[in-house]
Amino acid sequence: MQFLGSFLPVWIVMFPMVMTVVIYYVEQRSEKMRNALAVATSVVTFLSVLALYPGVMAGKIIEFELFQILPNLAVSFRVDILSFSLALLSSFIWMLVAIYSIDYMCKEHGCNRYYPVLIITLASCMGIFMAGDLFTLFVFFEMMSLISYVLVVHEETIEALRAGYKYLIMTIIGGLALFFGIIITFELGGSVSLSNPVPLISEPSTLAFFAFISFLIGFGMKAGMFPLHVWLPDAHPVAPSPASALLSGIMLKTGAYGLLRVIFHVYGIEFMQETGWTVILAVVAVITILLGSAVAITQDNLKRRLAYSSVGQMGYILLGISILNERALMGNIFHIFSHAFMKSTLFLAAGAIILKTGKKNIKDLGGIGRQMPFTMFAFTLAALSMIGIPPFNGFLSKWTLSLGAMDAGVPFYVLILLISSLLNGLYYLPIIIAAFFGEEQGEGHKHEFVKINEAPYKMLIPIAILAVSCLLFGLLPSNLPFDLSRVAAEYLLRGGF
Amino acid sequence: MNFSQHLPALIVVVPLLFAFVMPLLARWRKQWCVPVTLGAIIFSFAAALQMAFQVMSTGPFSYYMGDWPPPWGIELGIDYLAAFAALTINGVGLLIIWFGSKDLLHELKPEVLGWYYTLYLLLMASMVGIVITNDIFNMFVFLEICAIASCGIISIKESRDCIEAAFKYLVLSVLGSGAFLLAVALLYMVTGHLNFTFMAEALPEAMVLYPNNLLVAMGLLVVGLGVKAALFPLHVWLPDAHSSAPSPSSAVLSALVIKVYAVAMIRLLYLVFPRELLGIAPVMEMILWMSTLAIIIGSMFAIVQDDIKKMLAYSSIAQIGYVFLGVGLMSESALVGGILHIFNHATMKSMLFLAAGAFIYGTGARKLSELKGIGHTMPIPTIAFCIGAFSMVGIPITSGFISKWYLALGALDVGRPFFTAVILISSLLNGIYYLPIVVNAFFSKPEEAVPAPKQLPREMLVPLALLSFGVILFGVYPSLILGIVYRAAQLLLGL
Amino acid sequence: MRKLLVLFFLAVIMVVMVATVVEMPTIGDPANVTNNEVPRRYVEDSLRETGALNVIASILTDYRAFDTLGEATVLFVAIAAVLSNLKAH
Amino acid sequence: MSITEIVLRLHANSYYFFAILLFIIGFHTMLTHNNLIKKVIGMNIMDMAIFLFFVAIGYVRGGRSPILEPGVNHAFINPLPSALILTGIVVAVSVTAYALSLIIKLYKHYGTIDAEEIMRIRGGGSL
Repeated sequence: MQFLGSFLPVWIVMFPMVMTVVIYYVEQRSEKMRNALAVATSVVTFLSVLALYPGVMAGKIIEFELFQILPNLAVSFRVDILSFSLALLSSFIWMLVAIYSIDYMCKEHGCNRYYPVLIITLASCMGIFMAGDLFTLFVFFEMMSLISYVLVVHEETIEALRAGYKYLIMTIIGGLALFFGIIITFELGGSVSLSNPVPLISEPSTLAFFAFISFLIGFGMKAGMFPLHVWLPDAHPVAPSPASALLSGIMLKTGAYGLLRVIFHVYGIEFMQETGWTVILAVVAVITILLGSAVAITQDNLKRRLAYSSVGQMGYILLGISILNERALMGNIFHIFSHAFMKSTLFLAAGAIILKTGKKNIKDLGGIGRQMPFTMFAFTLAALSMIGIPPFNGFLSKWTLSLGAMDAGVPFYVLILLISSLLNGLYYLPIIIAAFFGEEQGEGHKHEFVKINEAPYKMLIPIAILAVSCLLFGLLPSNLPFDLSRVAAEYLLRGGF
Repeated sequence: MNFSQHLPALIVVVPLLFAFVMPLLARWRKQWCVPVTLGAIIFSFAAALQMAFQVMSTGPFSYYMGDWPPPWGIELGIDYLAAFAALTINGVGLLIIWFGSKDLLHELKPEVLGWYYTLYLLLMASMVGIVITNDIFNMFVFLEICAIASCGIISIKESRDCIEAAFKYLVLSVLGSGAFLLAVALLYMVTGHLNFTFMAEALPEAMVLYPNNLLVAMGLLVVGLGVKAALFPLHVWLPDAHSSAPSPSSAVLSALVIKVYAVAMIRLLYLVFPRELLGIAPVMEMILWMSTLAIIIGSMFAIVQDDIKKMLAYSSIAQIGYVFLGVGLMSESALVGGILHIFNHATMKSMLFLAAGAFIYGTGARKLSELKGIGHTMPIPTIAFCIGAFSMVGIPITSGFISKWYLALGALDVGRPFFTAVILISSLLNGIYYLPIVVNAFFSKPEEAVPAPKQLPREMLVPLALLSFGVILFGVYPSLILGIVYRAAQLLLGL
Repeated sequence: MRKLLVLFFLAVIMVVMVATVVEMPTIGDPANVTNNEVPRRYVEDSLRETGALNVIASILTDYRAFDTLGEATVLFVAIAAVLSNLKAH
Repeated sequence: MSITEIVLRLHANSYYFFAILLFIIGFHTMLTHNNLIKKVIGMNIMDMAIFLFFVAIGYVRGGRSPILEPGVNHAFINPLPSALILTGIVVAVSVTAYALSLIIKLYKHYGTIDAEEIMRIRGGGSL
């Protein structure tokens, strides 16, 4: 049992990988089988992650070294509360997205490429969260980034390819920056393992600073940090909607996760407090928040607006990381949850609209709320949560973040959060108002009876679950994500043990 | 007197002998040419493998040709580096000619096929000779064989570009050999020996008396071998020669021939010249900067190329820069990275050139713009190309990552993070020119309808598959060869 | 311009080489390091060891026969390259 | 070191000096002439210069060519450089032969043996 328990992380990563191959072979024969297998794989992965719950909550840290590539450089796995939280979240949303994809993708070309890629991205994402050392993290990070390229360019249009190219180059830059950081860590610390009892880098030096900047670039690239966010608003809208939901909802978070690991395991909190390097992170985070929110207002393409909103929201998370106290950290991790739920809801709802009406621009969305009341209702819930209106989970995370900022004595951050919420309101509310109360565009629609034209239920259920969780996790004072965030924040501040 | 004792001699002589009979076979038993060539190289490969095991178990050993002890006779010295290089040469060379046995049929006239195998065997033998010999004049002789044979396998193709490229290559090669011979003369003059070991013993004393002589000799050696190894700025011949040649020739030239000169230079600089001399003259520093420029400028030139083979050729200039970067940094990790990159680049670049050859074989397309959508019609070569490209960029779990890791670590070890940054920047540049090809191959549609490509025969698919497997295998499990590379680096550095 | 550059380049080589020549051991001095045990054994023992009166021949064909094999191979490789080149076109 | 000393040294090492001079002449021929055959000639001059240089190393004052006569005791020159250079000459001959065959083919394809012309026809950089 002991062995099985420690083998579980490997299983969680390997199972989807193996299933990718299986799906690849099955899909030549039967599309039904392919869809079923893809969903089954994500469900099994989710359940396997869930099976870690008792051990992890008991404070156990599961470590498993698979094999050594070079001396002191191994592929190893390690699950602590932070890994578990994010893995749980990702596999949950992945599961919903996989279900959603069945109906969404059936009209798309290249499904036989989409599903294996979807599942192997799940595997690499699990790998990132369960990595036991920076090297493994890097391997899976690169794998996820490169493979999700296929998701980005799925449509194979000119814009998709152009956005994909940008994405690819930025990914490589990010990967190389990470490589630089990791190798300096290895040089200074002699190891890159995350289970080191003391932080790997203890002396501030030029090299250590280089490494910090490299990590910031590498992970910040993925997290859409200013000024490295340029790929994000291009890449997310062009992908198929379920893939956008994953890109925005989950994959951005891998960057934040990496930064958390770097700050708390590579440098250690005292080091960060002494050197004050996190100020850099705070500055770019503030810029990211304001810029993302402000630019989102000017966007007319719905998914593009959502993508810019993601940039802004990632800014919150980065800001939360830079504050370095417990409540900020808690709010930050909780915001990872909240944003994942909200943004996935929004993207999936947008996908449903695109699928049923083909409308991609906000100015065409007038009256869509009457056509697709259910979808738009979910969209509204998530958007309100995004703005930070109580009692949604977006409010809870912003509240906790603000408390953290007050604890740290920087009320300025609270102001930023408020401004950004205002901006969020400015770009989400018009959509909602237009959708429910606006006039329908186009000729002949004016006096026609509006036909309810909802997406198939396999798409609605995931949207519903996500939208309800936005409300639920904000409403309940003690819920699973909130508890996990609290425990994880405490755990990180203790130095990760 | 057992058989395996004579392997160091046989590994050179057997391919030579088969090369001598190849023209006869080509005349009377055409169908025997390929199996005989493959057999000879398989023999050499087995011998190299045996030698590598012997070296790893009992340490470096030497073989006296004709039983004359050095300094009178010629000594073959099998140390870690030599065994490693011999293994690389024969292993990769075997796969290349296996691929070539079908590919050459459409690139060459049938009446010169036999000569191609002759030249190829001679090239293999001479390369092995260069890396295992412990005698500087003997090295010169093998350098000349290697030079003529490598020009021969370019000019054998019926195209005026090939003749021109071969001529340019020959002239510069001969210049390089001339410089090498002059250096041999200068060294012989002050040491009285041709054997590496004896020269190394006599040099510290000679250094006091004739420092100019030694510096000039070292400069000539670096320039002479640098021309042949296409070290920037002496690379001018390489792009034409490597891109116009038949694909197997390009593969062997880029993957092996330039590396052999690098190995020769490593052996001379580290084993023969006294370390203090390296202190007087900033030769290593020069090599470092030359390789840095090679890495950056080679990659830059590669970006603007439209011809796939030309792009690969420029990429080789950048990659040989990595090897020399490892040589110049003079730290253990960096040297390990450099030597490892000899092997890794040999596998990936031969794979890339063979994949390019497969594209040309299948569709006749050489331009990058013509390769759109090739991933759907020729999946296996494209996947091989993909893996090669990823390895070039240094994505983990490919072998390119491992050599970059060691090089970067070595640069940090000696406190020069600048060179780590150079490696990373060049990886980015590699990404800029390799990845669009991969992307276009899978996600773009060709502009006009293209006819279905020719089906690749199994003889061409299997080497590609083996090479891609190798790139992944040595990326995941590098300890297979890392042991011998580590020992080679330690021996060279005198640790 | 190019001519001048070439001349300058050659002048640099010339100066460097002359500086080296000045420093080199004198030609024909029996005390030079080259007159060490290597040629001594060739001269003194070649008759006994190889049976050849011409020492150079004994070196070529016996002491350093591997070089001579290489030399023959160079000839052969040149022939192969020339013939393949001439036949291919 | 004074000029006189340098001249004296050069005189003592005149073989080396002239070999180097020959080397430079060969190199110059190679670099400045566009005619490919002249380039090959320059290449040969260079090679010969190196051979001369190498053979001169083996000279021993008062030595005779190393052909033994049983019973007679002479001082001999160092036989090793001579033996090596025999190999070197063969190498140079082979290279020359191959270079000339390439020139024949170049002439056939381009109708000229002028390097600049060939470059112009190809539209590429210079050699």
